[in-house]
Amino acid sequence: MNSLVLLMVLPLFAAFIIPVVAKFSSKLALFTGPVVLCINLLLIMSAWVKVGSGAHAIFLGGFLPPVGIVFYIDHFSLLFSGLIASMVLIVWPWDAKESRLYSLYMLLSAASFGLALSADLFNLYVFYELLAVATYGIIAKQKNSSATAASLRYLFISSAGSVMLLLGIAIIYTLTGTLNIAHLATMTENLHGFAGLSAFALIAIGAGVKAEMFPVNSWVAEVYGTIPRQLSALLAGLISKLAVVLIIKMLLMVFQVQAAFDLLLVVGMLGVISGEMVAWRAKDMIRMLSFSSIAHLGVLFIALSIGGSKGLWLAIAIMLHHLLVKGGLFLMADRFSGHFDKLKGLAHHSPMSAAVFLVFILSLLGVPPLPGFWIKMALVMNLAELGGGLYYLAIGVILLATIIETAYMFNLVQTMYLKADADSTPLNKRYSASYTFAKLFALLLLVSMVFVSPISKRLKDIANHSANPQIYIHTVLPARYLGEKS
Amino acid sequence: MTKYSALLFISGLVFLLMVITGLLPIFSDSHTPMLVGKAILEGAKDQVGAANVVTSVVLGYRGLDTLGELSILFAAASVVGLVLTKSSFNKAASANNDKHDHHDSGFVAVNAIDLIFPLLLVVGMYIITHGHLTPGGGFQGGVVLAVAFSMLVIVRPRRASINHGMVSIIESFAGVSFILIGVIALFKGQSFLQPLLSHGEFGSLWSAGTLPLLYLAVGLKVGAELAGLLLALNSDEVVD
Amino acid sequence: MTLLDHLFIVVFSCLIAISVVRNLPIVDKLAPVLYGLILIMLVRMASVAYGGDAYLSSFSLDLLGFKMHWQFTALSWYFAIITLVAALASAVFMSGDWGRQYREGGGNYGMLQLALIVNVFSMILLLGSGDLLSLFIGWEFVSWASFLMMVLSPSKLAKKSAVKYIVYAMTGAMALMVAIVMIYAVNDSLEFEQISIVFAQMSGSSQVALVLLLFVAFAIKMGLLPFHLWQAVAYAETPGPGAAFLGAISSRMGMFTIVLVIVQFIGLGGLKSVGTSFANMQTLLAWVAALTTIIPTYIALQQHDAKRLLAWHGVGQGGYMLLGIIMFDSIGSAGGLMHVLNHASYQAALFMTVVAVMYRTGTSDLNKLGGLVTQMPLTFLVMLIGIIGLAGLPPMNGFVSKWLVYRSLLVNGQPLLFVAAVLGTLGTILSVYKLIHNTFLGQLRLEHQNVREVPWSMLVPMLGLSVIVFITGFMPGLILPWIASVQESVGLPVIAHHLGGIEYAKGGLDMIWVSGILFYGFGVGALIFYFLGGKSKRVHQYDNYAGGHFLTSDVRYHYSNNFYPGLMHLIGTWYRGSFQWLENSIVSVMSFFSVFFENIYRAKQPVMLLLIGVVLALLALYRNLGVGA
Amino acid sequence: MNHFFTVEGILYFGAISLSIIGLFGLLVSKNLFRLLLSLVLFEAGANLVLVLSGFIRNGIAPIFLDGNSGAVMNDPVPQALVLTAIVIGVGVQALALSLIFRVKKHYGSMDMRTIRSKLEREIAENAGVTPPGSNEAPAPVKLIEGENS
Repeated sequence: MNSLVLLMVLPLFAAFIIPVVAKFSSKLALFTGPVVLCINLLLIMSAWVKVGSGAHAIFLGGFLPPVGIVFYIDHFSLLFSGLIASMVLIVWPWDAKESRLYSLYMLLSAASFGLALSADLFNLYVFYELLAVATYGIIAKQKNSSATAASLRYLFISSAGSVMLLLGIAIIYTLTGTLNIAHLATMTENLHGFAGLSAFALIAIGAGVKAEMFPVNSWVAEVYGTIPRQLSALLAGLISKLAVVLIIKMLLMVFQVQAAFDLLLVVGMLGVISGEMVAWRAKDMIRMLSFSSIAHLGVLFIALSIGGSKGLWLAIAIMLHHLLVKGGLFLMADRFSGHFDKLKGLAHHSPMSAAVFLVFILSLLGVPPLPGFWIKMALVMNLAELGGGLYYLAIGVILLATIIETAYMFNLVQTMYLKADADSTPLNKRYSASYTFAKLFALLLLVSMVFVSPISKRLKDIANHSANPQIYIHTVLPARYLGEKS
Repeated sequence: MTKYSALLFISGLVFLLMVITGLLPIFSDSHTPMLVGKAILEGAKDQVGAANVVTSVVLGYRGLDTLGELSILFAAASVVGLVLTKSSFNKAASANNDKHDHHDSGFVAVNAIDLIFPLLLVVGMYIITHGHLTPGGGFQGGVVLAVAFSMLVIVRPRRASINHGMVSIIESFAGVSFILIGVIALFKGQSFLQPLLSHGEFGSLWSAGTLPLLYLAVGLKVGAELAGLLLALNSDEVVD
Repeated sequence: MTLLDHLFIVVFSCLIAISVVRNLPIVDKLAPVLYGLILIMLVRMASVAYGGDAYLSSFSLDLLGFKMHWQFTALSWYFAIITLVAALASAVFMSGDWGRQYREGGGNYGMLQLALIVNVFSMILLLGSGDLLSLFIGWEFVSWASFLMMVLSPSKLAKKSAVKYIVYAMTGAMALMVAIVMIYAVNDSLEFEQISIVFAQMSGSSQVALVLLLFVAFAIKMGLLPFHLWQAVAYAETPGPGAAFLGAISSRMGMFTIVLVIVQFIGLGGLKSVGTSFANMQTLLAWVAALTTIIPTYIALQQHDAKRLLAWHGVGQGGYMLLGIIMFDSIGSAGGLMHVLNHASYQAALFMTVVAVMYRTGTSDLNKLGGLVTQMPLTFLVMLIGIIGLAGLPPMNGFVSKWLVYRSLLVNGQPLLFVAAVLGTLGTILSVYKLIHNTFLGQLRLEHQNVREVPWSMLVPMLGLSVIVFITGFMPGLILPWIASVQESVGLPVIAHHLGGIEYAKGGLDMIWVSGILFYGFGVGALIFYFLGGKSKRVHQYDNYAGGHFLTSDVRYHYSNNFYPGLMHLIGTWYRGSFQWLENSIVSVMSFFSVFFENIYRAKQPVMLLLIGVVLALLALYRNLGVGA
Repeated sequence: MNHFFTVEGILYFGAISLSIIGLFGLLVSKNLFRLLLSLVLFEAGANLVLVLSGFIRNGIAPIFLDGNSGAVMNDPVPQALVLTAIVIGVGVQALALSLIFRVKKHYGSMDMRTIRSKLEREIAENAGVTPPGSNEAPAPVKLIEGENS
């Protein structure tokens, strides 16, 4: 099991050697990354079987917690690792020339794996920063200079967020003297005061920059508007979720308190409303998708605010669904984008793209029997069971958002089905792998529609297991520290 | 307007941070709980064997963080290299701009640097190799190394004598060796980045197992990255 | 495997079959056969409409801990049989010549067939729902199925109105979802019975909220005031037989759910307990219904497009249905329920006549038609029967249901509502006269000289429907047993009926007598006319004069433009798009907030947002937790 | 509140002040380079707060030397963390600097506001829509243009 650390180490290794390899053969450098990711996928699969319903901790450097850094491996982290590997493979820059870009992608995946696996607060921060730097780089490397400017503006807000995150970590360390999340989980009473929760708020909002959390998400439209669509798919589909994973780890293990839930609930609701409202006024595809992405991340925060395993399974379901749908939509946008008026006649031009597009947005809207419906249903029902004014308000917000979303999404759809006129240039004719992947995503969505029940059961199992601090503590901490608690 | 609202919210933040600080145990007890710190101070001698406990933490207990930060440096250097390569600018414009003749600095500077350069190298290497014994280590030493090389470039901008290829090979090599040292433990059935080799005599240069080797890798890597960074930023000045 | 399972399997197989062959010529023959097959399946289940037990499906689903099952009660059966007859008629109508013309005009005929079967499938699914979740799913299916049918028309207006419809429909669906959530949150159960159990436990304000949410959801589908704006345009723009089908039955799914949920499980007592004694929920709903009969009817009067005129009437007639059912007595509810069938039959027939006219002349603009009676006599006959039904005059079926509703209103001591209902009928009579006059009567246009009667594939369903309109008007006892079973199954007082009509202590109705006397009167009149020296002379339509001048064929003498100018002038001030204004103002408010958020996202210095976010979050925590904690 | 006038209090006050100065700079500066410097200050302050968590009055550096076996040592962990954080900060700053170079080259300006509006315009052009402008009135948007009824 210790070899699972290779998930993170192999891409890092590849990132370091790619510049050297490229000096000899650029082809080899190009293929190093995908090969590593495929190996990782194999590793993840074998680990998935081996972990079974249990959990496993890797003590890096052989130091027992809480002094050393720990990787915590269970189905939740493995699920995310699998998503990372596949998603990076999908958006791998096959047509890029610079080998350093491959390195950046490898660093990005290494950081992502680290974020998924690590169980140490500061280590998470390091990986978060690595992820951030790699992201800035990949964004800035695009051909147009506006991407650089967008990247710079993103960098400022994101770095300021990271500083907040660091402040939060500092407060937590000062309060408890430890950074191991499992160890923190045994000392929750220290952290549930104002100081501890402030630390959580700082962490949540700091990491929220990447997670497209309201109000620190003004970068979204700028960045997604300037970078290639595949990259948007990666950022919106995956990177935002990884920042959420960081928040989830803190929330589930340490901050299971109403104040933390309320915080997430409020930012979630504001995100949903603001995102949908702005998307409603958008006139072009990318802007619309960007803000709709913000809104759906908002839904994710609302789900998290349910707390416990229920909140987690809903959150995982929403993340997977959003990854497929928003990732798919951004990949689709590679094929057609621009002002809505230019999309006239698209459906006649390419009925298949219109159909795929429809599948995505119908699921996004939560139309039965697509998976989106079940997720929305389960979310709303769970919110209702909790009761309380804010939760009812959240239900209203989610459902209102659905209506707004219907309005703007179907305004676009009806444009697509109109007759083409002179200035409509709907389709980007060149072959693109993105479209193939988008179709694949749509297919996955449809397949998962059939298996809603088993999938949700599986996710519930994963969540039950991962959201249980006792399992986490007992897997990670040596018995000595457990004794302290009782 | 921005200024006033900024002032308003910042004063709010100051107040809140003050309140939070007041709640920290450092003001109620004598100091922080220091749970991990104590455990490390007690165990570092036997587990890692470096006299400098901070080094034990940096390379031993939290070696992965160090690997991560090296990667960040690497990433930053890569990005700077990517963004500031000459290909990303209009070559014609840069050719026109080249008339600002960046000539060498004066006699004093040039000769002083020539004199100091070997010294800086030695100091840098010393700091790196004694990182596990005294304050200092790979980062600090690496910075000194980088400074040494970049000073050469600064005083003689036209004869930028640092080879890009060399820098990238060094940084790759250093990074790879850091990882390899970690992975060897993995192959021996232990955990990634587990300290290997015997601890040696406590307090001597040859102690603390693989830590000095790791620090050497770190130092080379930091030196190469920083030098590369400065070089790239500097070369842009030339292009501009 | 129960009969209901068989029904579902058959409907689903039909869906698959049509979706496979939809672009082949065979679909023309196959589709009517398949609808006939489904109809036979329904007839096999007819025992439920004569007091038999409800059919339960042996299928059930347990997804995410929510259990779903399906059942078929007398109510479901009643609506299903209407649906299938309408679908069968539309399918026959669109197969053959109409379909050929549609295809040649660039329409996607295969999609239209598919849309029809999808609609039927989703309606059967909704009608068969056995709990709140399956109800919701069926509900969404129906909404999206109608959307599918509406967007098929290539016109831009059709697409826009379809989007408008789907926004309204989603609003309704979300209101329904909130209502379901409110019910679920109490006992963690989604069974229908929970509605009444939970309703009884709720506080007053929650009761108001629940009833309003349910009502909003259903009212949007049904096009009741103030949610009526979407319907007429959307239906009118739907391609031909699709409009007939949707106009006939689609929005009646709202009626079905009102009966199923509000009438059956909340009931009169529930509605009356909400609100004050002065104005309870029943009063509110009754007045919504009354206004719905009036306002859309007078909007219909203003239309100069035949399809739109009919579609607006479709909105208005929904008011009668609700008005009847909301009285909760035997005759009122019977009238309301019966009006569903009656309305479906004549509305489908009327839409088909208009489509037939369009098929021959290419327009449904009432200002561009006229005098077609000589060219299309059978179509004229169908429209005549249809408008008599729509206006609620004997001997057609519309009279029966409206009579029941009027009688119920009077018996229940609601003179104001009665006046409102009569006012609605008045508007209906005026506007259907406009319809038939401008289409068939008066002067034939030059360009329509060569128009012929439509082919039989279109005439047969039209004539079939008009036969239904007449027969069920002449002998309402044919369907009154169904109504009685429905009343029994939803817990309403049961109507006493016989073949000719109803027996009622305060005055029954026997349509056989009424019609008999009517025909007798006609007969006597004809006898007097023909035998006592009545002479008629056939003249050409253009053999005419006005103001002492003979007219040539290119001079229009019959009023089609600006029909009823005085009346229009009178009512114009009363209704000037105030609901449109309401809708627009909602959009404006949304725009306001949208621009507000847009400006937040355009922040010059995003770090400011970070700071504000952090400070507000910490402040909230500080206020919540305090320093002592 | 008198514990603020201890060594720890003064140190914390200094660290927080440093961050606040940086943050204020981030908010009000227009020049990109000043923004970057403000970020550096902000980070420095946060790093100080972090390293202060290991502060023990009269504690010594956590290095085992001959003769200091009895003394209380400071917590080594925050020091290691801060080392990492500083290096991370350096990386990010270098990266930002290179981006600033390129942005300056492209837009010919170091003013954040100018760059923002130019960026906005470019994005709008790329997407083929009219750029959002703060001085233009919000255009009346109709949900769906319905007919007048």
